[in-house]
Amino acid sequence: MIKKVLVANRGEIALRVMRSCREMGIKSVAVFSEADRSSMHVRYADEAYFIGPSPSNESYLNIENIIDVAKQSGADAIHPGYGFLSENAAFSERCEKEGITFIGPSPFSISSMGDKIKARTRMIKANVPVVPGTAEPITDEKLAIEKIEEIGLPVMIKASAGGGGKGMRLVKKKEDIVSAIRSARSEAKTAFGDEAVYIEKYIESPHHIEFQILADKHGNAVHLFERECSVQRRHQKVVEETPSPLMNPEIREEMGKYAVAAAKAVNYHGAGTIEFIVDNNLNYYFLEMNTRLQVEHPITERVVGVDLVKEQIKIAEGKELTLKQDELKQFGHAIECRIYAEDPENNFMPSPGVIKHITEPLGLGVRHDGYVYEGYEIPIYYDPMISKLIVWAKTRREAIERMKRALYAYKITGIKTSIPFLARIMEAEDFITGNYNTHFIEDNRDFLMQQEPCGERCKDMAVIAAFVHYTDKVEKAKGAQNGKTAQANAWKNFGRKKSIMRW
Amino acid sequence: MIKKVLVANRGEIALRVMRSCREMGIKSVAVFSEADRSSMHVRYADEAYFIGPSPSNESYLNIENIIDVAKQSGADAIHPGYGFLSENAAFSERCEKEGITFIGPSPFSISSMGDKIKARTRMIKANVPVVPGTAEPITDEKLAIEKIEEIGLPVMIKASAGGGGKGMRLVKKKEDIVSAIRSARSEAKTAFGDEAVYIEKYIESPHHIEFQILADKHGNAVHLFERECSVQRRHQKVVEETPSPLMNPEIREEMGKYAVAAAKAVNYHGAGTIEFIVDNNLNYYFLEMNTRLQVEHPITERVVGVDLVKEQIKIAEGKELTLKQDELKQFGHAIECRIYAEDPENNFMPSPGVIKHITEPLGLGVRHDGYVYEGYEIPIYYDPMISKLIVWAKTRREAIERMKRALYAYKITGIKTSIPFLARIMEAEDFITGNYNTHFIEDNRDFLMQQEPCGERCKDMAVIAAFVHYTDKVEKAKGAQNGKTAQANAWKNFGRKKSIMRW
Amino acid sequence: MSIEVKIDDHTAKVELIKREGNLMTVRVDDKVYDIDLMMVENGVYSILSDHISYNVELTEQEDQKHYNVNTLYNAYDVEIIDAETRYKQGRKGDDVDDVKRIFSPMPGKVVKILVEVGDEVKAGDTVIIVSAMKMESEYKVQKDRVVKEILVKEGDTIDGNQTLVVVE
Amino acid sequence: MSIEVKIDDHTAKVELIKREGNLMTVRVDDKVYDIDLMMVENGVYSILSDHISYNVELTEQEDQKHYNVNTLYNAYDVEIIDAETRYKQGRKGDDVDDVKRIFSPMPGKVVKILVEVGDEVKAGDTVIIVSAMKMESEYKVQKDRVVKEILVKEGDTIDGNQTLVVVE
Repeated sequence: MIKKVLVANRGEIALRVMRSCREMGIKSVAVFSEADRSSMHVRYADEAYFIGPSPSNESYLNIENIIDVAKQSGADAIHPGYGFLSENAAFSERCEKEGITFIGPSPFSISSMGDKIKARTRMIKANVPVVPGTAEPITDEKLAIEKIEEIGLPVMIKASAGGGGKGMRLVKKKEDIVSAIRSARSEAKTAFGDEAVYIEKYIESPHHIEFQILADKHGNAVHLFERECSVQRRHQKVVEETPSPLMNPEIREEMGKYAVAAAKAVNYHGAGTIEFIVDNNLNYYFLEMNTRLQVEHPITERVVGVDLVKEQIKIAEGKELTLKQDELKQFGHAIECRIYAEDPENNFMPSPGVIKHITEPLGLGVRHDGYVYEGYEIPIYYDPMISKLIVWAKTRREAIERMKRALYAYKITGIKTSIPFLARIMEAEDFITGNYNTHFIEDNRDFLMQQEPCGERCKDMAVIAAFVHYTDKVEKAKGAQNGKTAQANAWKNFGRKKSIMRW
Repeated sequence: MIKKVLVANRGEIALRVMRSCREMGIKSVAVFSEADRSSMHVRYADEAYFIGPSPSNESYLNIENIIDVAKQSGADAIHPGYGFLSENAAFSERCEKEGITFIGPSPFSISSMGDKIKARTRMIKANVPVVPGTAEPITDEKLAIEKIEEIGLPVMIKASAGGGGKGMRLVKKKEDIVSAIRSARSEAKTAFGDEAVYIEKYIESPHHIEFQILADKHGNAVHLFERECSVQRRHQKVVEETPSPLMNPEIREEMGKYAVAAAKAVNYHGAGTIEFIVDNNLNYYFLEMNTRLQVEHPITERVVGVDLVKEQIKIAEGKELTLKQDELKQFGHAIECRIYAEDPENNFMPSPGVIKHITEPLGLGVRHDGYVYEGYEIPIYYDPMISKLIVWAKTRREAIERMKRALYAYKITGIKTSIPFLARIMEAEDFITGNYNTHFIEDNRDFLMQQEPCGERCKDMAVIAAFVHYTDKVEKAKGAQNGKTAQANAWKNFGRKKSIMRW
Repeated sequence: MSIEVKIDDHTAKVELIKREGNLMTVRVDDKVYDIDLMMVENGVYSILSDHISYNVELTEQEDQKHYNVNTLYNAYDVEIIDAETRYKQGRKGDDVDDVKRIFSPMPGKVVKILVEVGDEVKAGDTVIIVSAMKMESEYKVQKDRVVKEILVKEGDTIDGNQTLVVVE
Repeated sequence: MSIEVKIDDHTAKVELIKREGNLMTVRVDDKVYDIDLMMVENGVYSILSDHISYNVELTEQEDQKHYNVNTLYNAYDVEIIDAETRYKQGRKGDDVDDVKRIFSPMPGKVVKILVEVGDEVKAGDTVIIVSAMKMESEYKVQKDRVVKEILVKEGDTIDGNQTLVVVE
């Protein structure tokens, strides 16, 4: 039994993990960098330890310091959250070596899924459909052309060692094949020192649909259905929902089975996500596996009724899964919006700073996972995500209405946020009809960037508020000089007054 | 179709109703008294109208003013919330007369259920079990004694016109019957000018269990299962949960059927609640019907997955219920705690005042329906309820753990609240085992009033915080005098500092 | 420099031994704590002591020497005893005795005043009735007294701790 | 007394005609509004105009004349034009031109400084790179310039709008 968990993370995910620990009667240990002394995870935890300077490579990525704290505090387990060390096989291995339970998969599972080509090979062996393409890195141009003719155009040429779009070429016409391969190889060589490339069929209207899985250490595994994550900006998910509006029960069952098979192929234990790319005709292909909790895990929790962090902890303790595939059901519809400290009107520039004022959405069907508070300064060193707003309703339509209502009530001043942009997404025709793919934001750019009209009177109210605020201040300053009470004292005094004239 | 709803209420219930209106695309109109200009319902609504001085009989109970606002604003419907005019047959009738849709039952249903003896008679006719006793007021002593011997001791003698415990006598022994009847009658005469009393069997270990029903204007009615409301203090519900730990599927089905029958017996339409008194052997008796939304409605919403306010509005619009009894299921467990501005350590004295600081609980399975904000002054004129905290989990045990976690994170300063008292309830053995009845709070008084030990170090931290706060203030004042910067500037400056020494 | 801090019935001697930003060493009576203390929100302190995380919320009274201090589940009344306070305490005997001053601990509205100036009231007699949030409270005198002054009238809205009636 | 208030590109004449507590009559250009305006939280105003409920949140800039004003989904920059502002505007030609001052609109960290004092830089040349929250931004000069002064060094944490480099 785990008694004390060190949460090797910060922000909303650290709090989310600690909340489940608290419910299980498990003590939580926070670690914090210099920038995070006043962060909520430090305040919420039972214990808190300083682990280094603000840049994450000197603190949240510093394995030595984190292991030190685990020993010093007597933590018997470490939860890595997402990001930072969550998919670091060396960290998982180190925990194992130190006799500390890593709440996540084994080093073998992490590294097997970490290398894209290796993962692909394994999936083919396990009969999980992968995007048609080459399983091995290709160095021979002739072979590459043959392969492409076999797969059929369009194809994507990708660097084996790659990432971040470098060494990537889309080929639509036959005559471009050779030049594309050459330029991809040369770019790959420059960027990664390795000119190996591989070829994949290019999916024209891709949907990003992923399956949540849970697997214990006794060979039991279940999936908890899909999440639709096609609303993306620059490959970053912005809005997620479940069930996917694209899905049907047969395909869901098929994909779920493959997801479980994929996890079993790497002896997986813990919570994980199998990402698929799906085309308009519901052809689906394994894309990659995330060997950790996802940011969007709450929509699954809501629709299936499971606390994924608690399941992770129970699996790490060596317990058998109590969830049975045929007892799991999806009930209703959930949507998550990621709230970022960024300025949608200014090319989504990050907007760190001090939170002056915050009003959180409340009420039926709303879950809010955040970590900021009034007076808190969002540091410049980390991810600008402020919170996750999750709504549930019986139907997709009602869930969209509820998300609009929650975004309406969610107010943060002092910094810019993505809230108005998210509200626009909820009003976009393609989103409302569920007819969207990963090109959604690009295709709807004009609509999404358009401002909600405030109206002339509304704008005048903004002018009047500033006017009154300023003149009250001036009056008050004068009043203080003259020893008179300023008229500005309406603030909070109304309650004491015997009567207020009203029109 | 309803386009604009006047919400004839304030506080958290006004907001809760407006949220559902917003999701349905219905405009909401707030009304406010003098004390409520800065209340959240005024800020949240689309429109807001002043309706009179702070005392509720001059504002929220002023039918004329509310009808005027409905006309002036063009509202086509009025939602009364709970309390105030929600069970006022004259108000329902007035709305009808003015051509404004009253979102609630007909005047006939309200008045039929409003009179306890009339309601009892109707229930007997409809074959709904009632507490054994006399259906008619009794004026004849001899008849009373006969009746009591028929029912069997113990019995309760109650004033027909009664309420508030006046004219009420518990009789346990045969020899006390005559004197009890006489004193009850004389007290009833003094209090209500009517010496009629009736006799009811006294239930020794009573459970208060109620059933939520929904009925449309086309004769369709369903129940949405039970709520256990036995945690009460002075007949005020403190904690509610569903399902009831006492219940079993057979009895649930039986009681549900009777609840629907009770509603049909008064041609009910809208949302309503049938309250039953249940003994330890699961004998159940109709107690009364609340012809309105209940404070505790959210636990039903969560476990059944229905928005009750939306159902109310759709029923008022004349739509047919889409919910089918055999499709309704209870999923998981929900608990509600009522958070009051009161001082549990000081005989639960109301504690109005200004909210200095508030931290709301977040995360998985937590719903929070509140209306206060930092700087808001809770007025002295109305109910001291600040908010409702609702949690859901798959099991009752997990729901209790989650409620403890949520109460732990819920912080309000400036006023006293019932939060520590509620946290104690979640730790009481009788509550945890589900083995409780309406005597729970009384029976566990010592345990519930006991303080969580803070510990010596924790107490010293309180001392140190006050010490540092005070000395920093003194230093700062000195610094300001001498033109020096006070050392007190640690506040918010840490982020700017290049390095902070740490032990 | 040490200051006396009263918490509930105990008076502790508190001394700041060392301070560097938010890191400090503080003595409370005979215990010495190395702590990391930071005001994270207005009146809200986060304290780490031996790595244990405490959250302490202060509400300051108007005199800036009395605080309501909330820890996790406990609320304390804390008072700073400085020279001025000690001086006042020394001559407390001369001050108006609390028993001679009728007040409500919470804000509300005056429902009824049952006495007039000059009335002689007996111990246990109700002097004034105040309502707040649907609940009425009666305020009585503890000893036989004479009503000296009535500072409010029926219907008045009153603050917590405001003197309502003075008796002698 | 009327004051000029600039919102986005428009300058409105605003005048308080009547005020009684939170009830007031205000003229904005040629429109007259009867409103019920109340500051309900620090910087948050609730306004009722023809019974329509508006919520307006202000964030004050340091000079107390510039505000960021949020309505439901819109954010405006609002400036109070008083005598002092007008005076400054009148002699704006003499002031340091914005183009001569390189700054980042948001706080962050200086990653790289690509110039030295005295360097001649061409229009479009990057002068400094600032990072904030995993994203790097390059700041360029708009015209050919000479680097006059460098006020920060690599690794420095900077505020939004802080002048980093002065060019001429």
